[in-house]
Amino acid sequence: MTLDDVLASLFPDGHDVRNDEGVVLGSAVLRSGTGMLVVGIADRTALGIDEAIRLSGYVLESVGRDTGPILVLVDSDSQRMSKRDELLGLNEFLAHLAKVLIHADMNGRATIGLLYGHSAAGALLATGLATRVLVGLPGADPAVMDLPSMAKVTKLSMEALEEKAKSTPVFAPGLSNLARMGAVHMTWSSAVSLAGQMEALLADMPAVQDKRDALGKERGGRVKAVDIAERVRDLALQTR
Amino acid sequence: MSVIEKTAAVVTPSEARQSADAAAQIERREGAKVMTSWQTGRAARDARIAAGAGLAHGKIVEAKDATRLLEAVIRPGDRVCLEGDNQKQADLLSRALLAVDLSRVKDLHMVQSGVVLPEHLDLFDRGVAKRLDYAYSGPQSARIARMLFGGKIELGAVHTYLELFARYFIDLTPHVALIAAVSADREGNLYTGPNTEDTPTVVEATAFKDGVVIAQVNEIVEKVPRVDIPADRVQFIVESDKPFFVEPLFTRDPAAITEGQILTAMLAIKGIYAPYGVQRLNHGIGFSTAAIELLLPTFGERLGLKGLIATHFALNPHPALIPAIESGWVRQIHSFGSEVGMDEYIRARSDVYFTGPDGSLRSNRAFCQTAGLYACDMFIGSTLQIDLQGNSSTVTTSRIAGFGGAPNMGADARGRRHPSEPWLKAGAEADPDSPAPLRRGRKLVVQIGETFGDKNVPLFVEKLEAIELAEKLKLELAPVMIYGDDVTHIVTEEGLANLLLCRTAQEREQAIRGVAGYTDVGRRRDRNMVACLRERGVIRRPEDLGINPLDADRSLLAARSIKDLVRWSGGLYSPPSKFRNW
Amino acid sequence: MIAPLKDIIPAERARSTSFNEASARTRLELLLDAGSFVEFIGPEQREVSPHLRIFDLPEQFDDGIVVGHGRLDGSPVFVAAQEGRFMGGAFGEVHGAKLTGLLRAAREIGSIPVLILFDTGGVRLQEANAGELAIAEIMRAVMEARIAGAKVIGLIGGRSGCYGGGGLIAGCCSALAVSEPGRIAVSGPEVIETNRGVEEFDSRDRALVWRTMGGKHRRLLGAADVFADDTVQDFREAALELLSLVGPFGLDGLRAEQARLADRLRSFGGCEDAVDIWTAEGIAHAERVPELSADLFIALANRIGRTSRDAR
Amino acid sequence: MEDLNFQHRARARAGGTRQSAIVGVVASGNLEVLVERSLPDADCALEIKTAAVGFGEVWSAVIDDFVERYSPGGLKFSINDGGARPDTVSLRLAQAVRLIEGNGQ
Repeated sequence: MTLDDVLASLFPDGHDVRNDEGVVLGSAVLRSGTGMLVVGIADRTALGIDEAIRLSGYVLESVGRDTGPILVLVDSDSQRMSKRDELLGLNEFLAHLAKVLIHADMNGRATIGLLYGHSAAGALLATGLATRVLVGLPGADPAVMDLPSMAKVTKLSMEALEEKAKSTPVFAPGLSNLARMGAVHMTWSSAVSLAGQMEALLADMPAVQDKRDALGKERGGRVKAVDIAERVRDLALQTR
Repeated sequence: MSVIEKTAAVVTPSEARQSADAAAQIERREGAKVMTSWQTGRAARDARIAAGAGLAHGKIVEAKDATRLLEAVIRPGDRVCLEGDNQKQADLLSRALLAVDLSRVKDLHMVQSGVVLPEHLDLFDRGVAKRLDYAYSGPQSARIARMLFGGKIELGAVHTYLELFARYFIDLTPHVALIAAVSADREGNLYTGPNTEDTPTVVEATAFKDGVVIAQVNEIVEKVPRVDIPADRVQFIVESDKPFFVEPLFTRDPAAITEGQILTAMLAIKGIYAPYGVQRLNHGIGFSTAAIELLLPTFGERLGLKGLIATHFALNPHPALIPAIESGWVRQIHSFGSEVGMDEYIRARSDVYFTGPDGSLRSNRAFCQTAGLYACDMFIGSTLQIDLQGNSSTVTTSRIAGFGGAPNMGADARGRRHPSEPWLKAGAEADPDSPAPLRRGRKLVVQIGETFGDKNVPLFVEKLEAIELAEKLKLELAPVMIYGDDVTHIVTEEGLANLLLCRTAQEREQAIRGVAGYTDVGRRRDRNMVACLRERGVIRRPEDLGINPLDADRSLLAARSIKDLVRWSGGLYSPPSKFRNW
Repeated sequence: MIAPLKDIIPAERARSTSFNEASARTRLELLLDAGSFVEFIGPEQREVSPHLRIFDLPEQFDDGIVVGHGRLDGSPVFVAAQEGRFMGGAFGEVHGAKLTGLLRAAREIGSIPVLILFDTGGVRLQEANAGELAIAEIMRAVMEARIAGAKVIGLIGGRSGCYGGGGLIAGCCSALAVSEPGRIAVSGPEVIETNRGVEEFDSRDRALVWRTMGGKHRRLLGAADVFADDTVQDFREAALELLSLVGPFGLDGLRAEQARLADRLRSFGGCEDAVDIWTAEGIAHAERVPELSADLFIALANRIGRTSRDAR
Repeated sequence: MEDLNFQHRARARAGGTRQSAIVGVVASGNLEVLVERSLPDADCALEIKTAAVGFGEVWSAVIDDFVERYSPGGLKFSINDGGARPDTVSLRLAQAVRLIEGNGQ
């Protein structure tokens, strides 16, 4: 789906969301009357310092003014891989965006990520993975690491990697793999109205607590993470 | 006897072939008295200079005209020395030579110490050059092997530096030398700076035997800081748009030194430097010798060896030696070349280094090689393969790195006549029965290394790959770096073998196996014989020397990073970017 | 026989041990009060990565991270140290989960700070999805811990630097200490070179790499508030200093960070190189900054360097 | 990867009281050795997972010498190896014994 398709399906009554060179900012009202802040990165745009600061600023400005949930739309490239971005501290800009989203979520502004296109690496961490619920749309193609790059580093052939990818979701690109990890909570259908699916999600929003590791275990993608984290937590709590 | 036969007798066949105009220089009178000219070479040289003069203002030729200059001056079949030292490269001139019109310049015979730049081999691919005599080919060792196998290069011989320099004066005298200098004045006086290296030798052989010297310089100045090469030996100057390339070949990052290398270094210091009292020496460029340099101010100091060992070196300005210099260990160093980033340090430590009136280092490869051969009591260095006789080689079937200077450093000089304590002691160990006044001393030639190298490749082998290579290339000599009969000691992490004390070939073999660790060679040792050699002190284990291998810790290194070296130098050492982590 | 070589007392060892060169375990041993460190899920538990065997790669018993608790000047701290030599210190499923669990405990307790000794290239390629998600969970857990009142301090001076998602986690911390060899960035030098060409970024030009991503630049920019000389003792002192400086986290801090970063972008967005930034900051002979000794640099940074205090 | 296992009888029990220790790191040319005091006093066992396939004989020789020299009775060694050279293996084994025999470090 294109950004316009997604917005039209989510907000059939119209919206005030603009795409300015890949930076998506605006707001809309759901049929239920719930107002949503909408931010995002579109057109497979790389997420650099210039984009990140606009997104975080937009969310911060809404704090205190708005109360509704925040929708983060994601169709990005990776983080922008340039000298300028790193020189000026891209890690801080991306972390800041993630922090703003996490802070909002923990202060009554439920965050929902909607991954409808591509995303990768640092860009995904600062956007979709920094929301409480990450939703995938059919056709989304996230790739933490693309297979040709992996083939280069691991010195394995593409065929060998594709063969291995059949037995584990742990490294290969794709929405279903991220879903099995617990990163993508649910995949919506593009055949029915996104608005309805959004209303249903908001009506039954999971708790603030990060349960992605439990989800990953449940789905068989990350069998150890939740247990290890729990064990460390328990041991640490005993030192109190 | 005909005139032509007589000419051929004076001139070598190859010279007769290439100097077509030489024949014209010979005056002939049909049926009358025959007059032979004895100055054909000078006339030919004058003709070459005249041909190039049209492109020059005075001696100065613009960089864009460099190829035309070479086309004018060089003749097909000429012997050309394209200055490629192991550090400094006449890179502008090598590119210019590569671009020549093949109808004017071809089939050259390259006589140069270093085959280092890709262009040096491109010359052969293109047909500009045909025959090669050289000494060192570090970075091009794999490609040169392929080209030799492919018949692209007609190989004269692989030499040591000193050997090739010697042949410049006997049978490999260049017709044209293409050299690199830091600066020139308008007269043509050259400043070759810290990386003087081979230049004086190349120019000496070329300029005084009717050759033409062309120099690329980084800049043309009113007055050079010092005259390394007088103007009357230089015919053409080309100003380069960027400084000549210099490889930082002697910088070893202390951060990469392993515990195993530290252990071997401790064994060498306590087991060889100390008992022989080695003061005058040369170090190879490996990490084990870098470890030795960095252990002198710590481990060496604790052993009370300061002033007693490692005081005089034939050595490039190794950054790893800075802590020992700063701690007062080192009195004097003469250098083959320089090292990138060491200029200011050297300038500030002229008590230690050889410097010119301008304050900068003056290196000279030929003199330093001679110093290493005759005035040093020890060479210690690493190698890639050692066989059961102690022969060593850095050649593998896919790589021919050449010899460089190690064989001269690592050889007993049969012409040596002056005594010294280590030399006499080693001689006595090798030959206890001869009367002392008639007994030759021995230079200590030490091979140091870990039993397994990179990727678990064993240091010790039953048969050197160099022999296989010689068979494949139909060479009369296998490229052996250091012959076994010159090697006196082998040091590995397992221990130290003193081959001077071996009396039979069998003892020698077992002494080598006895320090070969878990390599196939080491595991096939005769355990009883090795135990017996250990009792005799031929083999010494770390515990025999009072060294606990668990003490071989990186905290022993006087510097553990390049940054530490900078600190030791008081900020005078300025390492090249590739070695920095700041 | 020579004298035993290791007869040095612990504090002296911490002062003479390079943080950059030390292993994760040595860093913790010397950073904390002597003998106070207790590890959670230590190597003897053999909780290795379940994924490396798919690639026929060797495992490490602690999966490249050591977590536990100890004391710093008598006060309890949670600690996590990455081992930068094992798979570049990269985040995998188990590696990440250990840190997540530690941070979740810190959130529940609220008063015990967490020290993270970063040494990482980012996501572990062979378990990229698990590693990426682990980083997302850690970022979330850092923020939850901070909101609950726990301070989370990052110490950066390892050989693998603090790259990829590690850079983002560092950006989430309450404060950072960095040494000269420490590097903080998202994309690695080779990645930038591959994507933008060697003309924009020559990854082998290490001076360029360090002045773009290295500790001194990060300190001057205010990304890190304390510059430590490269010894474990200096990092110990830096950690203590930061623990005393850091205030509570809140919306104001985020707003201040927004202003801080926007100002940085405005002030230096047109700079081509770190030297231009340093010059714009009023540093005379800015090109000499990389050569400055730790003492001189700290004096300079205290005078001219920016801060992210109460703005992160 | 290749798994290798060795069982030895040791002359004597290893000194000290510490229950476990770890040295080294898994990296190219390096290894980690986890040593635990978990066997009868006269026994010694080594479990190795190595990235360098086909070096069983070398391992065997290294371990024979190690057991002979250090008599690590009662100790179990678990090794993850990134293709270390035999001399590095010997060193790490010796370091592991020193650490478990010492009183902490």
